[in-house]
Amino acid sequence: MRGDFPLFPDSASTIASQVDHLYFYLLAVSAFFSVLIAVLVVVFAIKFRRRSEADLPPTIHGSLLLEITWSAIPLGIALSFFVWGAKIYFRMNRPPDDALQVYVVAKQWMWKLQHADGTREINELHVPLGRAIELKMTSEDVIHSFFVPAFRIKKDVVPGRYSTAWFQATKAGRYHLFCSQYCGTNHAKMVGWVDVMEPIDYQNWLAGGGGSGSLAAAGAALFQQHACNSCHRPDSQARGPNLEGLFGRTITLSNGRTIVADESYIRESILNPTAKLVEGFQPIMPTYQGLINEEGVLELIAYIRSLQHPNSSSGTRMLPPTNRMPAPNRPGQETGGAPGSRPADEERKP
Amino acid sequence: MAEPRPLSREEYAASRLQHHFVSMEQQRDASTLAMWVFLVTEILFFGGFFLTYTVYRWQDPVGFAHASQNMDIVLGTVNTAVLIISSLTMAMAVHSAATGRRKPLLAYLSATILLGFAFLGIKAVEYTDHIHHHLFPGPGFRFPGPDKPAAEMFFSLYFGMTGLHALHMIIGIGIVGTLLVMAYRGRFTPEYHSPIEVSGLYWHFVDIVWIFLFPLLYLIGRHLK
Amino acid sequence: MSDPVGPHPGGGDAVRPHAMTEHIVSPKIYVAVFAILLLMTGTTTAVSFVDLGPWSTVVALGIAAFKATLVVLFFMHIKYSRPLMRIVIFGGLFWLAIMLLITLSDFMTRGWLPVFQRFEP
Amino acid sequence: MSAEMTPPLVDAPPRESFLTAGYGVKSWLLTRDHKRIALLYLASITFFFFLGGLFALLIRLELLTPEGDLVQPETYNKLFTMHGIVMVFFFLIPSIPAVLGNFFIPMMIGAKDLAFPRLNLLSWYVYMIGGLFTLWAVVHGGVDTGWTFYAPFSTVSSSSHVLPAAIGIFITGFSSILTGLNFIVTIHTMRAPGMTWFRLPLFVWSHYATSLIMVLGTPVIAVTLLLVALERIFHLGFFDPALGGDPVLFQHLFWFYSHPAVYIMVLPAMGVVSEIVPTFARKSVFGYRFVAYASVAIAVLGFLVWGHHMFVSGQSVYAGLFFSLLSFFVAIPSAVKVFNWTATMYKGSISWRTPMLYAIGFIGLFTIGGLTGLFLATLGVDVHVHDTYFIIAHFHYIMVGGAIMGYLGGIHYWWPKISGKLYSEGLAKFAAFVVFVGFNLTFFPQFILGYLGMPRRYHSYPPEFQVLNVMSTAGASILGFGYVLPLAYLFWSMRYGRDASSNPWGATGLEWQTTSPPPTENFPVTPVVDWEPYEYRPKKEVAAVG
Repeated sequence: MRGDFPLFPDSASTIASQVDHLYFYLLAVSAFFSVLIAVLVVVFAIKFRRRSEADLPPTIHGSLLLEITWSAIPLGIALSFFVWGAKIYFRMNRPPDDALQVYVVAKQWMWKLQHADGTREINELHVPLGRAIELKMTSEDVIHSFFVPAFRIKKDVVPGRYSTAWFQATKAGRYHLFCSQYCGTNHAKMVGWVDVMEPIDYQNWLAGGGGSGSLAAAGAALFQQHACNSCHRPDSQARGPNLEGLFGRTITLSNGRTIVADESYIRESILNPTAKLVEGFQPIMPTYQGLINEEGVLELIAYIRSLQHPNSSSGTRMLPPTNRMPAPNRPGQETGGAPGSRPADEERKP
Repeated sequence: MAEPRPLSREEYAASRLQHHFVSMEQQRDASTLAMWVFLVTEILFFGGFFLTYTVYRWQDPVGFAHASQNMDIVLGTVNTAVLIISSLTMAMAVHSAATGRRKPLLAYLSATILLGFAFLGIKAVEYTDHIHHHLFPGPGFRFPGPDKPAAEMFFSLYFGMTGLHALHMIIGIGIVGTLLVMAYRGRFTPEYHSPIEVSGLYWHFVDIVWIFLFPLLYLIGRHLK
Repeated sequence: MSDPVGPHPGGGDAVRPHAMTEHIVSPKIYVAVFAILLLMTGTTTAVSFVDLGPWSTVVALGIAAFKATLVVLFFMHIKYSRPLMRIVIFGGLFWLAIMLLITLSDFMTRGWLPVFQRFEP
Repeated sequence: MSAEMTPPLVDAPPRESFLTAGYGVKSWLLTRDHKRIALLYLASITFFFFLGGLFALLIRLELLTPEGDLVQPETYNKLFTMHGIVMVFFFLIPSIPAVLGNFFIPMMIGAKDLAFPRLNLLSWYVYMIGGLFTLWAVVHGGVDTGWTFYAPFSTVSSSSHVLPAAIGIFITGFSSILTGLNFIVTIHTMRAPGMTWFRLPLFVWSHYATSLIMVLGTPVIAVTLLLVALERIFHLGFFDPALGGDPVLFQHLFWFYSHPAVYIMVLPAMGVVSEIVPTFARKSVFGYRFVAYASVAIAVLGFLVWGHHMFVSGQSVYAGLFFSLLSFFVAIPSAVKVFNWTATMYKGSISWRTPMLYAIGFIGLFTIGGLTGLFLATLGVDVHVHDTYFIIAHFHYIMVGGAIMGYLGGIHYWWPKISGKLYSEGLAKFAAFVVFVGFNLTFFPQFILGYLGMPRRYHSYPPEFQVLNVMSTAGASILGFGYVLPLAYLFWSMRYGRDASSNPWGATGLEWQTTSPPPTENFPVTPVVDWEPYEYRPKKEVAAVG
C-alpha cells in the first residue's frame, strides 16, 4: 500500500484553478454553516439539558423576522454560487476558435484518439503544453464519459451525436484519463493517460510517430470508395448538393429551416440523409448507417472540411482553419484530397 | 327462525358503511377523491408516452406525418365516436343508479360493455392490417421511402400508446362487467352506488385519453399530399 | 385562542354548509354534451385535411382539450363537486406541463450554443 | 394535554391490544388493521435492508485493494446495481412511510384506520410481489445496469436480467402509489373533530408532502421502465440512437421521478425529527407553520430540479442554467427546517434519550449532506465531481446520515407505543454512537476521494486512492456492526423489556393518549381536539395566558 497519498488533485489546466477557487469558496461556506449548526446543537443540548422532570420551558412559537433572515441570507449566498458556477460552465462549454482538433471515438472499454494529421492513439493522448485542445467525441455503442481530473473537465460521450470538450494544459506531465459514465463489464479498465509535453518534445513525438496519411486523405479515399462523387459533383446538374466550401456555411432545408453545416449536420446527413434535406434536392440519398463506422464518418468530415470553394477564402469566421500542425518533413503530405488520389495507406481499414 | 325480512334502504345503506368511516357521505367523498388522485397518476403515466411522442415528432415532423398517412382515418373516427357513445351510456348508467331504476342501469352497463368490445374489435382490425403491411416495428419493419427511421419510431409510439390504452379499456370492461353482476343482484341503491360513480370516472378518463390519442396519431399527416 | 368549533362531527375537511346529496344531472344535459362531442370529432377530422401549417396541431389539440373539458365537467360531475377535486385535476395537469415543457426546453435550446459564442469573445 | 394533567391511563393487565386481537398466520396475512400491516412492512424492509447491506459490505471489501481481485468485474457491477436497487426501491422509499406512517398517521389524526384498509394490505402484497421478482433476478444472476438503468446500455448492451428487475420495480412502484393515495385521502377526509390542518403533527405534514411526490412521481418511473422493457422485447428505438432514439430523453424521464424520489426518502425522516426534537426538548416547535410549509415546498420544488443530474450528459447549457438555479431554491426549505429544529432546542429542557441522540445526529449529518448538495448544484464544480465518489458521499450523507438515522430515531421513539415494551437505554445509546462513528469513517473519506477524481462504479482504481478506500471499508464494517445491535436489543425487549406506560416521553401527540400497544380501533372513543400542537404547559395555565 503506497505510503504517500494525495489529498488534493493536480491542477494542470487553465480552468482547473478557477474551479478550485470556487470549490474553496463553497467549502468555506459549508464549513461555516456545518460548524455553526453543530456547535449550536451541542451547546443547547448541554446548556439546556433537562435538570428535573418538572421544569417547563417557555412557549416560543417562532419569529417571522428570524425565518425571513435565515431564508434570505442562504438564498443570497446560494445565488452567488450559481452565478460563479455558471460563468465557469460557459467557459467550459465554449472552446476557443484556434483550438487544436482531436477526434475521440469511445468504444466499449477503450478510447481511440485521432489527431487532425492522422496520428492515432489508443488510451493515450499526447498534447502540447499551453495550446487549447478541442475534443470532438462520439461513441460507437453506449454512453461513456471523458474525464480528466487534473484538468477538471468531464463530458459524456453520447452515441449518435458529437460531444465537445476542451482544455488548455498549463503543466507538463502525465495525467489520468477515466471513463466516468458506467458502460459495462470493463468500465473500470477503460482508463488512459494524457501526456502534456513541451511543444518541442511534442513536435519530435509527432514527427517520429507513425503518422499515417492525413485524415482528409483517408476521407477522400472513402469518398471514392462509396462513389459519393456520382451525386456530389461541383457541376450544376449534380443530384446531390455541392460539398465544396459547405463546412460552416448556413444552408436552408426543404422545410424552410436554416442551420449551420457543422460536424453534427454532416454526420446526420451521412447516416440519416432525409432528416435534414437540403432545399431543392430529392430525398434519394441512401443511408450509410452500418456501412461507414464512426472513424469513417470523421474522415469524411475532415475531407469535406478540406474542400475549399474554388474562388472563396477559407470559409466564414465559423470555420476554424484546418489546424494541422506544420510538419515540415512529412512525406506524401497532400494539402487537399483531390478527387481520384490513390488511398494513401492500407492499414486504415478497421 | 323466520325468514329475515328484507332490510329497509336505510339499514342496507348502513350495512355498506365501512366501520372506520363516520358517515356514508364521508365514505363517498373518500372514494371519489381516491379515484381522482388515481386518475392523476394515470395522467402522468400516459404523460411519459406523450412526452416521448412530442420530442420525436418535434425532431422529424415530416417523417411522422408520412408515417401517419398509413392510419385508417375512417376506422379512427368511428372508434372515437364509439368511445364517446360509451361515455354517454356510462353517464346514463350512473344516472339510473342514482335514481334507483334497475332495468335502465342494467341496460346502460351492458351497452357500455358492448361498445367497449366494439372499440377493441376495431383496434384488432387495425392492428392486423398494420402487421400485414409489415408496419409492426422491429426487425420485420418495412417502410418505403426515406422516412424509415421516423416511421419506425412513429409506429413504436402508436403501438405503445394505443396498446396501453387498449389494456386500460380491457380493465375497464372487466370493472363494468363486475358492476353489471352486482347491479343484477340489486346491490346498488340511490344511497349506496359509489362503485358505479367511481368506475364511471375511470371509464370517462380512458375515453379522454383516446380523445387526445386520435388527433395526435391519425390526423397529423392528412394535409400532405 | 384556538377556534373551538372544529369541522362538523363528520371530520375531515368535508365541511360543507349542507349535507349535499349526489347532484343528479338531468339526461338532457348528457345528450346535449354527447351531441357536441360527436360534432367536435367530425370537425377535427375535417379540419385535419386543411393545411394550416403549424396551426393544424394547435387546432387539433385545442378541439381535443375542449372535448376533454366537456367530459370532465359534465360526465364526471366536476361542475357539481367540491373545489378539492378541481385542485387535484389542476395539479395533475400542471405536473404534466412541468414534465413536457422543461424537458422540451432542453431539446429546443441544444442548438443555441453557437448563439452565445457570438457574445463572448 | 401534558402527562401531569391527566393520570396516565391505567394499564390493566393483561393488556388487550392490536397484537392480542388475533393469533396465527391468517390473522396477520389477511389483516386490515393499519398497525399490523405496518409490522408486516417492518419485517419485509428489515430483510431487504440487511440484503442491501450485505451487497454494500462486499463492495467495500472489493475496494480494499486497487486491483479488482475479490470478485469478477461482472459480479462487482451486479453487486453495486443490486445494492442500489434493493436499498432505494425496497428499503429507503417504503421504510418510514410504510412502517411509521402506516402505524401512526391514523392515530395522530384521531382516526380508526386509514381510508382504504384493503388497499393498504394490497399495497403490502404488491410490494412483496415486486420484491420476489427482484429476488428472482438476484438469484438468477443479477442485473448489471446500475440502479439508474441508463440507456442504451440497459436497453441494448446489457445481457443480464434487466427485464425481471424492471418488472419488479414497476410492480413495487404501485405499492408506493397506493400508500401515497391512501395517506392523501386519509389526511383529507378522516381527521378527528377539531383536528384542523394547523393542529396536525409535523410528522403528518411531512407524510402529506411525501405522498404528493409518491403519487405525482412514481407513474413516470413506471412508464420509463415500461419503455425500456418494450425496447428490449421488440427491439424498438425509443432510446437507441441507432434507431433514431435519444438516450438523454431516458435520463430526463428517469430523473423526473428519481430526484423527487430522494425527497420521498428524506422528508419522512424530517417528519420524525420534527416529532422527536420538541418532545425531548419539551418545548413547542419553533416556526410550526414554516416547517409545515417547508415540507410542501420541498415536494413541489423537488419536481423542477432533476436536470442537475445531467449537467455533463449533453443536455443543453441553457437547461443546465435553469436546473442549477432551481436546485438552489429547493435547498432553502431544507435549510429553514434545520434552523427551526436548532431554534426549538434553544431554552428547552433537553433529555438525552436515544431518540434525541438520533435526531441530533440527523441534524448534523443532514446539514453536511445538504451543503455538499450545493457543490453539485453549482455548474462549474459539478462538471468535475459528477459521477465520482463525491456524489456517493453526498447522497449517502443524506440517505444514511439522514433517512436511516431518522428511521432508527423513529423506531426508538415509538417502540414503546408499538410493542408496549421499553428497550435498554444503555445498549441503544452505544449503538447510536457506533452508527455515528462508523458512518462518518465510511463516507467522509469519500468526499476527498471524489474531488481527487475517483470515478464511481469502479472495482479497480489507481493505487494512490487506496489509503482512503481502506479507511472507508473500515468504517463500513463498524457501521454494519452498529446496525445489527438494534435488531438484537429490540427483539430482546419484546420478550424481556419492562412494560411501557402510554406516554413514556411525556409527548403531546394523539398517539400517546391511548394505551401502549394501542387497541385495534386506536381510541375507545374518537378524541375531540381543542389544543394547539406541541403544547407542553398544563391546559389551565395555557388558557390563563390565552
